Amino acid sequence: MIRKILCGAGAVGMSLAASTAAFAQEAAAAAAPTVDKGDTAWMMTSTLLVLMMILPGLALFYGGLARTKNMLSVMTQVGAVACLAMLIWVGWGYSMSFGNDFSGETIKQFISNFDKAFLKGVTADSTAATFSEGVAIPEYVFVCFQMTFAAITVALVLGSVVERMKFSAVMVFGAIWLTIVYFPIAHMVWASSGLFFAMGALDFAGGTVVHINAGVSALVAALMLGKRIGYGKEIMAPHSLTMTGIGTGLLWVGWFGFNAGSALEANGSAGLAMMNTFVATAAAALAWMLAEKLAGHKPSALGFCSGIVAGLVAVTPAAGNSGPLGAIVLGAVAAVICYLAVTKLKVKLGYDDALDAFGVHGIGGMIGAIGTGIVYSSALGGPAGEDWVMADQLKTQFLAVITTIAWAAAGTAISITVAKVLTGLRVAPDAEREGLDLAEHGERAYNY
Amino acid sequence: MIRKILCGAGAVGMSLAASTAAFAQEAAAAAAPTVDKGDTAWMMTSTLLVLMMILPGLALFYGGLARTKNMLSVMTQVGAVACLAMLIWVGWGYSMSFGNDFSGETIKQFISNFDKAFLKGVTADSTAATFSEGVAIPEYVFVCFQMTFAAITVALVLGSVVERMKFSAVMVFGAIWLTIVYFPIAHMVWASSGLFFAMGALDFAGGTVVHINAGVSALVAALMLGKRIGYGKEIMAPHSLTMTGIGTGLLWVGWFGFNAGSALEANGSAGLAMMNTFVATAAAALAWMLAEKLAGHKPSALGFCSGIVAGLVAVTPAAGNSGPLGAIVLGAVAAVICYLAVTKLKVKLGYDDALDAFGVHGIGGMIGAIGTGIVYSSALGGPAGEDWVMADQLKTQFLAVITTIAWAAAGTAISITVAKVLTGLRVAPDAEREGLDLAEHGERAYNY
Amino acid sequence: MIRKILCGAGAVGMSLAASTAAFAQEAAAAAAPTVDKGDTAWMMTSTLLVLMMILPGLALFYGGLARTKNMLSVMTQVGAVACLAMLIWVGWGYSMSFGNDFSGETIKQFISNFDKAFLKGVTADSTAATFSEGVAIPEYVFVCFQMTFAAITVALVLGSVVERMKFSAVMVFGAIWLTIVYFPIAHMVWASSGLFFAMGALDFAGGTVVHINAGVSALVAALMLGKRIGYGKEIMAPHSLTMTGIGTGLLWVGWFGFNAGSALEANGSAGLAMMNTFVATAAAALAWMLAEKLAGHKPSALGFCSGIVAGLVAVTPAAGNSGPLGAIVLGAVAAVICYLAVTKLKVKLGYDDALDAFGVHGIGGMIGAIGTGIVYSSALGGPAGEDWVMADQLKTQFLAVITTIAWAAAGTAISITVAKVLTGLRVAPDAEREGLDLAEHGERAYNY
Amino acid sequence: MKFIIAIIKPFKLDEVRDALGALGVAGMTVSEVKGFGRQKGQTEIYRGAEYSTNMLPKVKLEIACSDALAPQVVETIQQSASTDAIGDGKVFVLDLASATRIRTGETGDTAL
Amino acid sequence: MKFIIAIIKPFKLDEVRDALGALGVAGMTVSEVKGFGRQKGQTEIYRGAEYSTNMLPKVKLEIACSDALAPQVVETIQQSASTDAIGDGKVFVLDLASATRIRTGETGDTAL
Amino acid sequence: MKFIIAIIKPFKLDEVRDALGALGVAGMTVSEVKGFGRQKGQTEIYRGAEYSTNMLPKVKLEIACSDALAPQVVETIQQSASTDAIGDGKVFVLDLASATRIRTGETGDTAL
Ligand SMILES: Nc1ncnc2c1ncn2[C@@H]1O[C@H](COP(=O)(O)OP(=O)(O)O)[C@@H](O)[C@H]1O
Ligand SMILES: Nc1ncnc2c1ncn2[C@@H]1O[C@H](COP(=O)(O)OP(=O)(O)O)[C@@H](O)[C@H]1O
Ligand SMILES: Nc1ncnc2c1ncn2[C@@H]1O[C@H](COP(=O)(O)OP(=O)(O)O)[C@@H](O)[C@H]1O
Repeated sequence: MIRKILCGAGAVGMSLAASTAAFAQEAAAAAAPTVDKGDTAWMMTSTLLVLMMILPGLALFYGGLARTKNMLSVMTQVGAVACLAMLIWVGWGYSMSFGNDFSGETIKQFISNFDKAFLKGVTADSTAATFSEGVAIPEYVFVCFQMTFAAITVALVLGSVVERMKFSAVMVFGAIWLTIVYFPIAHMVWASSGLFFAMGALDFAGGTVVHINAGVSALVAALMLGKRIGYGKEIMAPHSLTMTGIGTGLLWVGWFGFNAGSALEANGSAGLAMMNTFVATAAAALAWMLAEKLAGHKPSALGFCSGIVAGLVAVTPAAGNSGPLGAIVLGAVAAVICYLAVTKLKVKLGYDDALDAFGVHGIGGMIGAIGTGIVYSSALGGPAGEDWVMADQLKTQFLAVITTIAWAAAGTAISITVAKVLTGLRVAPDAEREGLDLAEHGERAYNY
Repeated sequence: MIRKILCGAGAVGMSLAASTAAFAQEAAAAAAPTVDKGDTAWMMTSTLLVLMMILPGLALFYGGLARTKNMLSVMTQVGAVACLAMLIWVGWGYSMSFGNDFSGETIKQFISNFDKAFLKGVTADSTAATFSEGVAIPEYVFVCFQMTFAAITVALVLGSVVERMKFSAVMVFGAIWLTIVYFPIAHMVWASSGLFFAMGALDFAGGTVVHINAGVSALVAALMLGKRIGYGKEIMAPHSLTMTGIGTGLLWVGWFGFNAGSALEANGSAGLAMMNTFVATAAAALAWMLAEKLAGHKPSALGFCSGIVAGLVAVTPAAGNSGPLGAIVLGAVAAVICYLAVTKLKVKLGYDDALDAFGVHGIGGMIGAIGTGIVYSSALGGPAGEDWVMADQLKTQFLAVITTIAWAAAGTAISITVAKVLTGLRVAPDAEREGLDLAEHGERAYNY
Repeated sequence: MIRKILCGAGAVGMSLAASTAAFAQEAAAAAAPTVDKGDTAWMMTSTLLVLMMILPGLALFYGGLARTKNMLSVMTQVGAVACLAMLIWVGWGYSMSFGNDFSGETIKQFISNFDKAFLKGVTADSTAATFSEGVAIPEYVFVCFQMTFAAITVALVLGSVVERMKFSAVMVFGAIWLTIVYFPIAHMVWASSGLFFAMGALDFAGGTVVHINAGVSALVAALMLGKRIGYGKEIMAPHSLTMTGIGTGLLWVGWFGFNAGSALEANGSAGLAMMNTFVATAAAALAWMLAEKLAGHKPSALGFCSGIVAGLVAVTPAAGNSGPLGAIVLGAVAAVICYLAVTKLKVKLGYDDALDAFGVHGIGGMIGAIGTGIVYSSALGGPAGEDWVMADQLKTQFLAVITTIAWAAAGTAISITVAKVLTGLRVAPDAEREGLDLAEHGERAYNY
Repeated sequence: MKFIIAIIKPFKLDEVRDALGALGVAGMTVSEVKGFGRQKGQTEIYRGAEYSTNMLPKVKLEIACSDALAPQVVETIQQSASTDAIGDGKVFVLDLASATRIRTGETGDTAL
Repeated sequence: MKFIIAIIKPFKLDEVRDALGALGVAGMTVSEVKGFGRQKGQTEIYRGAEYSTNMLPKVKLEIACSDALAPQVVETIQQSASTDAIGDGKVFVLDLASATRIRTGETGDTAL
Repeated sequence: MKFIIAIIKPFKLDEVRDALGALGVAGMTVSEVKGFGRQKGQTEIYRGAEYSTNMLPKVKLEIACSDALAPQVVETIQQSASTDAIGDGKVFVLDLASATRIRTGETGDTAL
């Protein structure tokens, strides 16, 4: 279930029509793929589900984990960077990710060209192909759907750097990071000319593009930014797990836009992705709580929430690439490993990933990407064919993961450095102590 | 608008094909029902709406009504038992409720067999029938849709026992209760071989299965568990009606997945169910506030919220079985009676149904089930045919209600007893006083 | 993309069939327009999105901006007036707005007749036309969709009068205002016999009907009600910007029901409206924060939220009438002007528009309505044809705006006056000081 | 020195603070409290459960001042906080043995 | 007059207030505080970060009363607030130099 | 005995508590308050409405201790809470007439 390159069918039709009559006929056929309104309805719904994941979803999930004095800062950073991503997406992001191929053989594996910058040529009538021959959706809908992916990914990165990074630095970082990290990786994974696509890497809904990418970038950013003042000494308990709980619920609901939406059609494949997104997540939530219990602690509400997210992350690349039982196992395994990452690894390595963007999205994403290469097997109920070889697939998955990690790390280092030069990156210690709400935004979240 | 038995058309086709050629042809036709993407889109949307009712909807609605010290406990119990229900649904629930018939004439009225345990035979291509001849939806979508019903129903039961029941007891109770109470009743109501279905009981979206069932079980559980320490003496005011308000809004929005989704298609019947779900609820909200006013009190925000839920509960069995004016009356009547149940009956009988799961879901569900037998009448704008006899229908409705009550009460008594033996059921008094958040989960909901 | 008059196709067929045989055949064809389930699915989803804008969306957005002691009052007023609107809509609102024409030439420009009162003649099989020849949706779905518009508009008005207006006054005001202000203006804009419709005014999703209307009414109501006690002296900071933030997110998500739903189909036009609703909003959010920065202040979280809403308001009439770049500019301009209205104009004129219903919806709506006459131009990427003349369009837009302002102002003056006579309008000073939660509803929002 | 504790109605806080500021009181410490006294509270009802706690939201001021200033402080609070309605609150005066400014270590009247 | 400060367990508040009411104590001021003492708190863990602050929620009562009533008030609190478990709290008595009722300006015992 | 009231900056709480613990102070009661003094607060702006309340979040400590320990307690607080910046707060000392442990009924120094 690998995504094909998608393009405005109108434009394609036209350019082809110019060559030969025979071709022209074929092109005419190709130029008029069926647009099913059921697909369109589902893809618009999915797009909104992903928006709801960002606002209010992620803003609450992250905001609730922060301290009271930084609540608004977290919500505003998440929201504003998402807005910025939307504008940039329209500006050059869509073109760089899903535009037309560069003529250079190498470069076209990494980005597409700028012909579609500012959505040039996209109209209410142009369409984007789906995975089924001759079935398309309105291109605007596809642009919107993919736009929300870009927006949430950059917002996810912020999880590790909140409570100390300047608002202006966030905006500068976001603009650069999207351009040099997100758009290329989205192209590599989802465009037919893209590097990973050509390799045959499996990634149903963006485990690599979104989660490994965001998680690794978050880790690098956190390391470059340094720890929060008082980290490890003061109490930094979540100021409202109620908000985190609401956020968790909205993330789960919204994630179906992500996963079942990535089928691009309202069909049985979307149904399978939905099924898996339910059970992997349910298994992960309970598995995390069980892990806490086995570690001698109480099964916690935050553990429940963390498990939900870990399961969602892990099942993202596998959503349409697994059977339900495979998904359950994948979710449970991811939850346990993320639990260890967050409670043991982080403590040992001593970095301050404030809201565990790396521990959950990074680690969970890797488990998911590798795991997809396993649960894809028909022996485990996955949709792989007879002649599929797990070892080969795993090699491919592994390669895609490694490349993503390297690319994200390098790109983040650059983006953070530029943000530091331009803005100073981190707020003054007094501002950090007082809280970014007052210091950066001049407001308090609560005036009870 | 009674639901037919639903099954993977592929499987049906195959078994039939074995008998005769003539049959085989028919079967081939039957084996390829149309799957409309519009239906699929709507059913996936409906499924997510029901998920949103659970998390964050019900978790907030219930959580807001609890005291601060139990907020996380309520949210986690709701969430975790829903996750458990999802896994069990995939394991044996779907098969027991909507699987193939047992060969025994009696038993097949109560449950179906275990052929589909662990979703055996369900694929991205198998389908489930709808109410329209030859129209189907992907089976995975149907499995998911029904799964959310099971998940929310068991979560609803918890409303009466929060603030004192152990987390482990909740999980044990949930697993047993689903198996011996929910799956059989779902089968009885919705499978064509089911007891109530055969009787011709009307239940559009699960008034019996979900609300009477959950409400009665909640009452029995509350009685077996005993009152909260300090009940009737200490102030137990809702800790955040704001959260309850958010929950109410999400429940209303999500309930359309329940009610309009139960049409199984995106058609005029769904439109009617939507219409009724709007107006019955609006009428109920205002009626509850009016009842407060008439009783000499102030019309309250919690009254508004309670009215919303009472109206939604009452209109559930009637959603596609009534005209809008009938629905308005039904909603208003249910609100007033639930108001009396919650403010007078509960006080008189002295049980501690903490969040009024019985008073609203149980009582409201009964009004709805009986009322559906009235508003169905074409004289009142309902869709009944000419030769429909109200008295007969009412007898059927009544029988279904009584049977459900008895079954739910007995099953709950068993489930709670087992949970007591295995876990002790109730937290220690000190833990109850300190709050289940700290005592059971080691966290606080708020650290302002 | 102007909305045509919509009516039960069955009824149309019948009346036409009476005239001639030739006509009868045509009518028969017209009487059976295609109902696409994809459209139905999308329109049901859109309807729910608008409901979610009201509850919990607007209730939280407004409630968070109020003081703690009035939180429940705000939520309850918003919710209860919306419920009232739903019942009135079914009673006479739908008929007055979208019923059959009066025979009088003048009156039919302002309202339609009462034939469809209490939804007479509407069935699960009747349909409502869309913009595409021969394409229809179930009439119940159209009734529901439009119902949510009426419900949110009257709730929006309350933004200026909260924290001091009696609950009973709100209900009386709501009933009258809907009848004499909202239904006529909805008819004028959206019915083919309506005044503005005939003029050719552009209003894709209700900028005039909803936002100018609500904003101007809010201003008049605030002036008639007078300022809150302590206004300008005491601290009246928002009690929970977190709630306002959640509300903002839900408003944005829900607004796509408004805007993309107003295409009435799941097609490319809906996709365009979606695109514009994303980017205009994103641009507005950042523009408002930038305006704060340029004015020498800190870019604020409330500024972000206000920008979101201002952008949504402005893009409402333009959603399907603009290209994405035009929408970006429109959103940004609206945000800056609303910023000035809220921070400078309000202070200068000295009225107490508590939650800035006029400053954001009124002003933003006007910018949007006029701006739509500009961005419609194909030169700016809009969908206007060759022979379209901007000056003419602007004149039309201007006229529609002026008429709406006058009508809304006069109707509000009448409605508030009646409410004053019947209920006293404003709570007693002591009640205002204590907070309307306790005084009017007998509850507290929070009992931590 | 004296340590003055005043319980007042919340909406009177700004007025009292302004009046004390005019008197030259440089600092004070404010907290939210619940008061229990003659004033009756609103009855709250939640689904039939009635609570009339008589616990009303009040604001507590704590002001350290010199002996000389104390009588004026008390009087100023009494006048500016009064609404002539039940529940206006109380002013309590305690003796203050010593006062220290943390920043400088100064003690006595100059620390205030 | 005396100014009595009592720190008690939150769930004992109603009992103590009733007992004091029976004694004729007409008013008091209540606030939520955190107590630090011998009683150990629950450990809270959030994703591996452990906090055992030993800061426990308590309720503080402030009661002004006549010298005569003071001993009984102290005893009543001590008895009604006791659970015989660690962390039950303390009662402190300070001398009160003066008391004024804001509404009327009355001072002394009649102001209480 | 003495009753010591200290107003400090919130982020200094842990440090002060540790220092007092080292001194042998077994218990204290902590509350969140708002302080009004020389230190200026951030201006808050909400849609053009500007508030600069000068009310800053502070933490109040209440510590009962023996007369002997009191000077050390004051000094320890003064030193550990100081940041040398305006707004560091105050330490007030009042005489404490009596102290009772609720659990046991013990009074005097042993009750602390
Ligand atoms: N004896 C007391 N000790 C401490 N605080 C008191 C006492 N009596 C009253 N208060 C405080 O003063 C407030 C006002 O008292 P109340 O009796 O209601 O009215 P009034 O001050 O007009 O007599 C109470 O809410 C309480 O906070
Ligand atoms: N020296 C003190 N000064 C002020 N408050 C104290 C002091 N010691 C204890 N407290 C308060 O009394 C509460 C109970 O004290 P603790 O030592 O836990 O138990 P017990 O009162 O049974 O000895 C503490 O939580 C704190 O609020
Ligand atoms: N006279 C006073 N009475 C009671 N509390 C005071 C008084 N003066 C100051 N405070 C408290 O001490 C805090 C710090 O005082 P401030 O004047 O800002 O700085 P500093 O302590 O450095 O002189 C204030 O916020 C307030 O809580």
